[in-house]
Amino acid sequence: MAEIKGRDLIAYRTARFFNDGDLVNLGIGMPTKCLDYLPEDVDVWIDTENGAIGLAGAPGEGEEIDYDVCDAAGSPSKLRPGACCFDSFTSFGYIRGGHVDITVLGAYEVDQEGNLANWMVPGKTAAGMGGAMDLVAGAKKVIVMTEHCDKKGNPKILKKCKLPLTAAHEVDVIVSELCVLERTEEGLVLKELAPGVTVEEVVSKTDAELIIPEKIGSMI
Amino acid sequence: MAEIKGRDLIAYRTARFFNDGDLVNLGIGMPTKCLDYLPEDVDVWIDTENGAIGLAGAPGEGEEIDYDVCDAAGSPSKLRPGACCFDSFTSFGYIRGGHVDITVLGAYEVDQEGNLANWMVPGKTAAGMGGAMDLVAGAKKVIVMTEHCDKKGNPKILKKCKLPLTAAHEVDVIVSELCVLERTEEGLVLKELAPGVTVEEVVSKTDAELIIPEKIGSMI
Amino acid sequence: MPKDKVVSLEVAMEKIHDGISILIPGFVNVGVPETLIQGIIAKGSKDLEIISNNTSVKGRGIGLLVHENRIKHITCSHIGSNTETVEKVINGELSVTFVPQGTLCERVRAGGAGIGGILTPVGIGTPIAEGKPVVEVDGKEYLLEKPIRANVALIHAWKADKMGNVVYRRTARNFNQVFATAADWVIVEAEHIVEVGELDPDEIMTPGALVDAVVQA
Amino acid sequence: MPKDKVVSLEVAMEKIHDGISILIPGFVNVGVPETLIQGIIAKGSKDLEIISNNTSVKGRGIGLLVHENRIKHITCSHIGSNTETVEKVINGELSVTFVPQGTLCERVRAGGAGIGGILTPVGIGTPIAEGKPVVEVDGKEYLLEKPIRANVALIHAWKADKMGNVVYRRTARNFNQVFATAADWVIVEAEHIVEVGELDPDEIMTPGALVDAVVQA
Repeated sequence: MAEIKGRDLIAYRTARFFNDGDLVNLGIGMPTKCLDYLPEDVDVWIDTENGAIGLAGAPGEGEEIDYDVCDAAGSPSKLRPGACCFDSFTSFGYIRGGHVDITVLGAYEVDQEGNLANWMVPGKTAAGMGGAMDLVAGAKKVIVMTEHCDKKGNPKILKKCKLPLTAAHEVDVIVSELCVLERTEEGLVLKELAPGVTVEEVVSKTDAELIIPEKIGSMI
Repeated sequence: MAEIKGRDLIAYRTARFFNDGDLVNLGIGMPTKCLDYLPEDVDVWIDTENGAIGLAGAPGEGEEIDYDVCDAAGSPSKLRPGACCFDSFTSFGYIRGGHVDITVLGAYEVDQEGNLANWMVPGKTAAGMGGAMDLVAGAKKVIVMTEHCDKKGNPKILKKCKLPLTAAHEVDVIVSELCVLERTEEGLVLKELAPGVTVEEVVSKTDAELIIPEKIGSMI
Repeated sequence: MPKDKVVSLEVAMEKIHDGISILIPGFVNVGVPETLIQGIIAKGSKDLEIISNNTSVKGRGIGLLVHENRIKHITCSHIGSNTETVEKVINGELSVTFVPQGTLCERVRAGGAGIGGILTPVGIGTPIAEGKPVVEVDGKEYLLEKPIRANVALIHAWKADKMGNVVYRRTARNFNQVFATAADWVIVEAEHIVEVGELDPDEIMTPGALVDAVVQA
Repeated sequence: MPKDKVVSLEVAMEKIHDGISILIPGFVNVGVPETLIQGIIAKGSKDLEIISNNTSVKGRGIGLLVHENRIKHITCSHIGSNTETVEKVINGELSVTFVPQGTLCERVRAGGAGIGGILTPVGIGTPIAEGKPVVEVDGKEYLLEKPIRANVALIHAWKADKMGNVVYRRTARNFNQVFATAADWVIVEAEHIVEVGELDPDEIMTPGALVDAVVQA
C-alpha cells in the first residue's frame, strides 16, 4: 500500500468514501480510476447521466461490443445484471432529485466555500459543462478529486475560485495526492494526510484557509 | 337520419368534427357516445388520460377482461393493435403539450367567452376536476357537448358562467340538441340548426348573445 | 442499496407511522397498492396525509382508508368514483384539497426531480389559481405550482426483481412511476418477484436505486 | 394521423428548409439520427438552428453539419468530444449557447408538455444565471428556465411500426424520447420497421401520435 501515490492515491482514497450499494456517478477521466481501487466488500452501482444505472466497464478483448451502451465519455460499456436504462430527461430527474449518493468530479479550481470551477477557462477551452452542473447541484455527496497544484505548481484549492463556477457551495470533500479536506460550516478541515506529507507542506501548497484539528488521520 | 335527436343527435354531430386519424379524448358519460356515430371513413385514436392511446371499447360478453387496462371512468377496456401505454405524468405532458387533437367534454355551464364550468357546484357536488382542467387547457380543439337547457329549462349557454370555472377562454365549439355554436373572435356564431329548429327557438333558449349569420347549415 | 430488499408485509409497515404523508398511486382502482393498504389497515395507522389521484371505489384500496377514517387530509384530483368519500367530504368529515390531475403529476415529479416549481397554464382563471403566484413568460400567464414530496410512497408493480427494479403493466402504471421518485422511503408490492438479471434493462420503468423495500402483492 | 407514415429519405427531407430550428438527439455519437443527417447534407440545407446535447465526433453525425458549416447557431451542453467543433467555436466560426445537460432536457420537455417554464437550482451562482429571473420558493433560490421547441425533430429509433410507434434501445434512447415531444414535425429513422400491432403496448416509448414520418435508417 505504501507505494500508492499521485493519482492512484487520490483514486484509492476516494473509493473509500463509497458505501456498499451506493449509486455513484464518476466524471470522465481521473474519477473512473476509482473503480480500480474499490474495497473488496464494497459493491457500488454506477450511474451514467446519459441514461443507465449499472455500467460494468468497457468490453474486454474478444468480448462483443454493444454500440448502444456507452458511458459518460461516449465509449462502449457493458451492463451488469440488474442494470436499467432510461432517457436523459428521466436521468437528470434522478440526479437533481438527490437519488445519486455520490458524484465524483475533477476540478480546475475548488475553494473553501465549496465552490467548484471545472468547465470553462475563458479564451482557452470551450468544451461546455455537459452534465456537471446538474450532478454537482443534485448529488447527495460531491467529492472533488484533484492534484493539489496545477502543472506550474500553483494551488488549485483557493480562498475563492476565479474561473466561472460549475456550482456554488456544493462541494463536500476534496481529495488530493497530499490530503483529504472536508467542508464544514466553519470552513475546510484537514482530515487526513498522505504518508510522509506534513501539515506545513499542505498549508504551503494551499491558497484556501484550512482548519487544522488536533488529530489528523492518514489517507492510507 | 331524420329520427336522430337529443343526445344521439349531439353525439352524431360531434363525431363529424373528427378527422380520420385524429387523437381524441372523450370525457366520461355523453362524450363516449360519439363512438357509436363515427362516420365509416373516419378512424380516430382514443386517448385516455390515465395512460394509453388506442382504447378499443369495453370487452364484449365472453371476451377476456384485462383488469390492468381501463378507460377514464376506471372501467375495463380493450386496446387495439398499435395502442401504447404510458404513465400519468407523461400522459398529461402529451395533453398539455397540444398533442391531443380534440377533447370532448360535458358542461354544467358554458359561456360566450369560451369559459367552461363542469367540475363543481358549490355545496352540492365535490367530485373534483380530475383531468378536465388539463384537457381543456391543452387540447388543440375543445368541443363541449351539452343539452341546450338544464332539467328545469334554464339556459346552460350563458353570457358569463356563474359556477367555478374549469378553464377560461378555451372552448371552441358547443354542440347541443338544437344547434352548433362556434366561438370566434367576435363571439358565438350560430353555425348549424337541428332539423325543425328555428333561429328564434335557439335564441329564446340561450342566455349568451349569438351572432346569426345569413347562411346557417343543418346539423344532419 | 441492499441486494435483496424483499421483506414481509409486517416489516415493510415499520416505516408507517401515525401522521406521516404517503403517496398512493392508482386510477380509480387500477394500479392501487392494495396489499400495502391492507397492511396499514391491519397496523392501525391513522392521521395520514394522503396524496393520490382519487380514492379507489367504496370498500376497496384507498377507499378502505377513507371508510376507517385513517386519513387526516387528502390531496387528489377526483373523488367521484367513491360515493363514501364524497359523502364524508360534503359532511365535513374528511378534509380534501383538489389539484388538477396533470398538475398533481407535475408537482410530484418536481418533488422527485429537484425542480423548485413549474409554470402551468392549467387553472388560470379558475378557483385553483387563488393564492398562487402568476408568472408571465413571453406574454402568457402561468400558475407557479410547487413541488410535492412525501415521507413514504406505496407502489404497485407487475414485476419487481429482488433489488427493486420495477416493471408496471398497461394502464396500471398510471401514477406509480412518478410517485416512486418523490418519497423518502419507497415500498413496492409486486405481483411477481423475480431474480436480479431476469428483467431486460429497457423494460425496467423504475430503477431499484429508488426503491427501499419489496413485498409480495 | 395516417396509418402508414413510412416515406423515403428524400420525401422526409421536404420539411427541412434553410434556417429552420432542428432538435437532434444523441450522446456523443450514440443514438444520433445519422441517416437523416446524411439526408440534410445531401439536400444542401444550411443556416440551421440546432438544439442538441453535443456534436457527435469529428466526421460523424452532427459533426458533419459542423464540418460543412450548415449550422448558424447551436444550443448544446458539450462540444468537447468533437475537436473540430471546439476549433470553430474558439475561432468564432460557430455560434454556441451552452445549457447544462439536465436543464436542456427540462427546457425541451417543457416545450413539448405545455409547461411555461421550470425552476431549477442548477446554475445558481454560475455564468448560466446571467440575465435569467431568479425565483424564490420556500426560502430557496431557483433559476427560471424557459421552454425550447423546434420546427423539426430528427429521431433515431431501434424499432418503429409503420404508424410511428417507437422503441429505443439501451443508452441510445438518451435525448430521443424527450426531443420527439417538442417539434412541429417529427421524423423518425428506425433500424427496424415493423407492422402495426407487432410492438407490445408497454415497450413503446414514443407514441405514433407524436410522429409524422418514418424512414429506414
